[in-house]
Amino acid sequence: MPDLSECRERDDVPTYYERPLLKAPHWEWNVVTYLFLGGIMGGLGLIQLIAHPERPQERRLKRTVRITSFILAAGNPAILITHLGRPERFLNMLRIVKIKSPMSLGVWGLVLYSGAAGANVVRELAIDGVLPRWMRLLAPGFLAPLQALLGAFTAGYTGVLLSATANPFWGSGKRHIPAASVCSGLASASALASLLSTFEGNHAVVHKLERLEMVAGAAELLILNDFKRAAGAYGAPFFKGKRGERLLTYTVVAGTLAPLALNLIGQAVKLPKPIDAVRTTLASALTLVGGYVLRESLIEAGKESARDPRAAFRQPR
Amino acid sequence: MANGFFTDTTLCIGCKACEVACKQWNELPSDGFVFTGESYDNTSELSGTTWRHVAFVEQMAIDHQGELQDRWLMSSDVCKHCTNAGCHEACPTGAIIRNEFGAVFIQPDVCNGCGYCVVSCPFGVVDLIEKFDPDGTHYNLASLATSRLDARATAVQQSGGVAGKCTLCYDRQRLGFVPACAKACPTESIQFGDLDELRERAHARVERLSERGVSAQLYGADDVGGGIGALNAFFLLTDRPETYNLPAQPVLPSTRQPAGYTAAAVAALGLALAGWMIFRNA
Amino acid sequence: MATTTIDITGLAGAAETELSARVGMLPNVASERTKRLQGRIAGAKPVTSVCGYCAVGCSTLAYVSDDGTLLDVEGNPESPINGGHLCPKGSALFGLTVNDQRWTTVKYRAPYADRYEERPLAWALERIAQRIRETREATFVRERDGKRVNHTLGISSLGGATFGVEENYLLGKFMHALGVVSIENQARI
Amino acid sequence: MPGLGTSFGRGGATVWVPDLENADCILIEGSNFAEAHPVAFRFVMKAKERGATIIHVDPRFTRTSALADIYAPIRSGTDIAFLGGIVNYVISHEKIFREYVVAYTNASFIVSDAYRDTEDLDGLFSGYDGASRTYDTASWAFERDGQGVIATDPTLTHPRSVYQILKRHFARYTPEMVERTCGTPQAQFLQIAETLAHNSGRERTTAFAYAVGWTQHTAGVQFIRTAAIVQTLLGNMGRPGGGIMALRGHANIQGATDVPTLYDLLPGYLPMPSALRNEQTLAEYLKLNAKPTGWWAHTPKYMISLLKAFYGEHATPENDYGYAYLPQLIGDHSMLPTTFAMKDGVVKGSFVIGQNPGASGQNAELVRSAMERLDWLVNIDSYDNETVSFWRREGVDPSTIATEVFFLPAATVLEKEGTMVQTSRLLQWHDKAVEPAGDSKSDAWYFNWFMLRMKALYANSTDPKDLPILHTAWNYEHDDPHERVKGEPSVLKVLQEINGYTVADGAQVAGFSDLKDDGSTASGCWIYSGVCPDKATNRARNRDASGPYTAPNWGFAWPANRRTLYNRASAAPDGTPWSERKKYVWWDATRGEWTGIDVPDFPKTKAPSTPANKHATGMDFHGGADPFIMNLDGVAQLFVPSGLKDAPIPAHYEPLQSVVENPIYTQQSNPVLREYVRKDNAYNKPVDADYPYVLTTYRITEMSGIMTRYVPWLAELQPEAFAEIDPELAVSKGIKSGDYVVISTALGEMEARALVSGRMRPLRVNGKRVHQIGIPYNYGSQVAFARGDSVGDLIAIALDPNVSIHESKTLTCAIRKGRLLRRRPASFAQDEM
Repeated sequence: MPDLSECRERDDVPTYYERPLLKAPHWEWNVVTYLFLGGIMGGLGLIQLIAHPERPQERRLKRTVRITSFILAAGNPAILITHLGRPERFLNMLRIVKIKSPMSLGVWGLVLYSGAAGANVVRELAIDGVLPRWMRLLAPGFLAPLQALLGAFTAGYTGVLLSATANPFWGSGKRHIPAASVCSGLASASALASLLSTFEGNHAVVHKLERLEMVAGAAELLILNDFKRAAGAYGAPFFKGKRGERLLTYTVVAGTLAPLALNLIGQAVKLPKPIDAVRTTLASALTLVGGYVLRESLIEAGKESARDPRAAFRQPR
Repeated sequence: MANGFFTDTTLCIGCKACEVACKQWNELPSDGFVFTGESYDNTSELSGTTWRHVAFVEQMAIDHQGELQDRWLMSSDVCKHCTNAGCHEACPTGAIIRNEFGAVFIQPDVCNGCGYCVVSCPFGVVDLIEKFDPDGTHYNLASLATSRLDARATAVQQSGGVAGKCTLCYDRQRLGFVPACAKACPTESIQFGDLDELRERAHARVERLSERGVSAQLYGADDVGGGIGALNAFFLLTDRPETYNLPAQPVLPSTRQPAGYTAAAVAALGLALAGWMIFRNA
Repeated sequence: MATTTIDITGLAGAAETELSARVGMLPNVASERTKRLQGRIAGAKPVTSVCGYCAVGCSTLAYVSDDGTLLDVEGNPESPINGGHLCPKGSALFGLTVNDQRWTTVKYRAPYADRYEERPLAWALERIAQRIRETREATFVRERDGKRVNHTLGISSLGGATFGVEENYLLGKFMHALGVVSIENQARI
Repeated sequence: MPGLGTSFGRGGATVWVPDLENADCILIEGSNFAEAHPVAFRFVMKAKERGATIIHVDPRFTRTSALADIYAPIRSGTDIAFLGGIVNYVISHEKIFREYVVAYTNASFIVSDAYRDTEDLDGLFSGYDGASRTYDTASWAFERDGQGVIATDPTLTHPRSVYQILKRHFARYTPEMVERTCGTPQAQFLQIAETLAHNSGRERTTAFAYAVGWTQHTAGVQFIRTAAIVQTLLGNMGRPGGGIMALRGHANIQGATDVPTLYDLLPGYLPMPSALRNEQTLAEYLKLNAKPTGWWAHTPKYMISLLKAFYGEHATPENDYGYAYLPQLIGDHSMLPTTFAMKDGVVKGSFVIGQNPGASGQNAELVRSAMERLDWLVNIDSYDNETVSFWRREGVDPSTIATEVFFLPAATVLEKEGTMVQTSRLLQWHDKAVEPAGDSKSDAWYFNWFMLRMKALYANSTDPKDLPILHTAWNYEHDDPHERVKGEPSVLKVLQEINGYTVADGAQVAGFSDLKDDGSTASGCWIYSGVCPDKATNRARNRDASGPYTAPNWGFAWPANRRTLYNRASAAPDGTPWSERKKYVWWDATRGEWTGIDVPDFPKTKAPSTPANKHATGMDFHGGADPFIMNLDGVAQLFVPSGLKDAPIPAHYEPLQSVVENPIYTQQSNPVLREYVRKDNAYNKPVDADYPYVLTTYRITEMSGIMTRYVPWLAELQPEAFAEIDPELAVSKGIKSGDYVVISTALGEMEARALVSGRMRPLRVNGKRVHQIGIPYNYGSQVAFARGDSVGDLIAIALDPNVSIHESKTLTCAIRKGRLLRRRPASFAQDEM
């Protein structure tokens, strides 16, 4: 008798010809970018609030951050629109407010965030005299904490958007992905702010931003580490294989540990200004790359996870 | 009133009339011509343009002495029209609604193709209908007298780039007609009707089969767990759900939202405090 | 009943403008198209036909619009044979008739040609008639071995099981009039 | 047709499809019921739900098997051995329905003492002439007394009684022999035999269903004969939930046999006049074909009425009603011999209408290459196909092909009205839904146009050979001016002519009993008479399904709207139902007539007690308890003394191309099968080591042929030709599901995708492991959405001697992994002009 083992079909967990149960996300670079920028916007929202209004350098930071956050908030929908199957129907998102839909809330969060950020920018410009001074009144004081609140939501929702799906990998990170998204968002935002401040020559705030970045980065690492443990087999597409290595290289080592080290050096040693600027630039760029790769890895791992019928048969609670 | 499907796989003869009747009524294109070598199944899965799919599962002993344990299972899959539907909850435009017949319906004129419902379906049902490619062979809508279909602008053609799935023949139900698949099904493996009645019938059927020595189970007639509740399209199976490419433990995605928002909030709060201390400490 | 509350206010249209209908856990707002939605066969005339694929003889209903366009073909629920059901082929009857792959004009291939040409129907029919006559004249045999046969073996006809009884009758009568005996269809059983 | 026809009197399926629901057991063999007739299969499922046992015997485990209670594998082509085993079982275990058998069959008839059985002659019957490979059937006759009355023995003990002959003949068909021949495990065979016997008798009935899995063999007619014997012995014929369901293929295959486009038949199963017999005059024709006893005594009425319908006023008593206008046959003019004639240059012009022999023909390459010799080809169809485009197939040079080719676009069923006859002999009218697309016309339109044009072309001729054209009655002008202006003939008028009318006043006749043999009536097909009993009524268009499940007001079933044939047999000889449970048609003594839920298949007022008059003619010869009115003796024929060319009772022969030697007799294959030994029709050797696997062919649910391959919804379901292979064979050849494989016979090769499946099972036959390969017969090389080679290219033509049906269900083949480079078979490549 010839060997028939390869003809045997019955396995412990039957699958349907190893075909996927779930449909993979149709999400490419544009959604990755959207989520990445969403995180940054969130972080910037926090920074614009906590920067001290009385200290001139921090005032300046506040102004830069507000303008940047508004530009991002205004531009991000455009990126989302490039992803839509029927882009001309973007406004249909504003037809309803669906509390159960992270996507709906997220878009509304983005819209309101743009509004708050916009108002805060108007205020900045009015203070600067670019706009009539009375226009300050368009942005009452509570808009700053509001932008921060909306920012926190925006950063967090990009995580919930993934984790509250049927995707087994994403679902396995129902706490970790949102938390990591917030951390990564703030780290990236701090990095961006450091970068901008360096370019502006506003060096005084850079160390504070770097400290914030270190805290956020460290938190992100801790969360990812715990995520790996908690996700178990569901996490394989993210933590294992080529994608795991990529995550380790770009997000963990290059994107978090390296900036952490560079920032520590910056905190501990007083470097000459040009060299310090290079250090800051490098650390910030690495953090931003790490943040982007994190989002990209999440999306790509989600696609792979969707293709695994066994993971989809028993979806994480 | 809520209507639904009871698909009794013990009556299915695998003819795929449901697939064709569905495509005919809904004017859906073919999904391409691919020989899979996987039993008699060459359409493989539900898609944005295949709203009924018959699975074929061969369970044959290797060295045949013609024993009766040999089985060839066939089962027509479809959108479950869940009590709590992941896609319905996820849809940010309100394109997905629960209609007056209890079905989950995608309004193609509202959908903007964001694809969030696709990842929110625990059963892998919804998918995006890709844009019509006149040069490609992927969709052969062209072979269905395009000009006439163009003139009438059917749901599918206007909907390039939107999500597609079973409508439970909403447009037929409005006329008092049963869905195309249930109507075509020669052996009444697909039964359509009032859900209470169907569930009663299904439970009775399981008992009758058990008297005949056939062990059968219902899938989705009652709460499937995970927050989804009962399915408005449920199934009678004679093997474990995975055999038919159905999840044994589906979970409603939105049940993960509280944990997610909480975790995000805690993280945000923690970092905000840290930031506050960094910036506000002189 | 274990289903969620079905919000049909949107469908009724009354509350559509209200903000409250658009904001909530699961707002359920029907579009204008959805409100108007109904099957394309609404008001169309069903014509009773029979499936042309196999010999089970399923009765079908072909829905036709006022302008004579075929809209849909489905099983006739009144039939004692199919009770409204159809197999996949029967369910595809629409696609057999309405199909841009279908040839609905005369195709003519001249001797030694490597392609078909479009020719008017009238031309083709007349040309065929002349060829039938030529062949019949050339091959008609009145007697063979002292017996009257009155036939031609130079012409043959094949087919019958895919078209109607009356058409078979006409074909048989026509062929017998010509003296054709090589008449066959799929029904060798 | 002759399988059922010689047994029971008519070739049609005896069963009304919905009546299958009433069966207690259904044996499906030679049919893939669920796949080929899914909608009719719903009645099988209903029977199953009511507790019936469903049995499927087939070489492949199919979707039918999946739904059956019992599936038994069988080696393709060995059904006579299997059913013969059942015959042996029911006789040797005394399971026959004795009362039924004694009263309603010829079991008690005594056969001539000149008869010798296969038991005596090792696989041959008496009368065999080896030189001409024919039987002289004289010795198969019944023994008669001095007055010509058949000798009988109602005790069934006379050694030469049909019953005892059957018993001896089938004695060697033991369960061991069945297993050895068919590969069916004995235990399963016995389980089936017991189930059939248990579900037959007074209280219970078993139905059989078959299709072309039984017919397309060199002994195809005898397959059905064996089934007829089983069903007759078990007493299941003519009864509700019983009978033999012949599942026809094409939509109007029954109609195209009743109103035939078949060379050897005239409408209503009247034979076509043949110069091979002495049928030069009408008198000679009627002498040969009108039977002295039974219903066929009416032949003169039907024939003369047909001639009146054909030639109208030109049919007169003086000219034999135009009988001489009918051409005469000089041989077998069926499709396959005609294809050889075409290849040999005899046929010059050809019509091919709604059929695609270029792909679905046997030896399809022969068909395509034969068409190269035609002067002209007319194809009426709706799609491009392998037949019309034969001149541009791969491997040929069009510039060498002189054939003038015309494609005329055909209307589809939705684009015209008319009648089709389904598998239970039910005439159903379809209305016209839409206008034909483009230039498409109905087939009737074309035939009408050509006939009228011929009449015009020959209008001035005085040549006697042209009189048939000029004298053929042809007046089908449409009453609807919209259709008339388009040249559409009235098919209703055609149906009315088929029904028949009184010549004098043109009034419709009410039924075939009104037809006369004096030229005063005309009828185009007597068996349909009654479908249009008056000008205002078209019973084919009846659409009222109310009433009993026999639905008498839905369509019109020939003959005389009977749903179940031979239903007189549903009552005991005394006219009372065999049982209350199986009550169907019975004698109502108070009203003095037969009654029930169907139209009785019996003279309505002939009492059960009416004695047979063995010296009378016509129907008076039969008694009131002789249910098979079409047969000479009024009973079912277990033994067929005349009318069949190969055997009075079936014997198992191997297919012409087999993988084993005949385990039952020394005689390997049907001694009188028809072979065509020529280079372009190469056979494998009878048992050929180079072609070690059984090849069987079939069709699948999702595909028919041209009618489905262009429909994307169907093409995506089964997009490519495939070959089903068992895992053991696949592993030994290194083949995986989805691989390309090449299957070959001595005739040709084809490429297909492998579908490796445990549903295909190796069998142990006569001590040998036998693998079977299955290939669907749905594909062709023409570019369409569904594509692939035609298995027709592997099948050399070999025919059954009775009906010229081809053997395409059992062949032998070889298989290898890989693709086909050269598409044109060697046997043809060297054969070019």
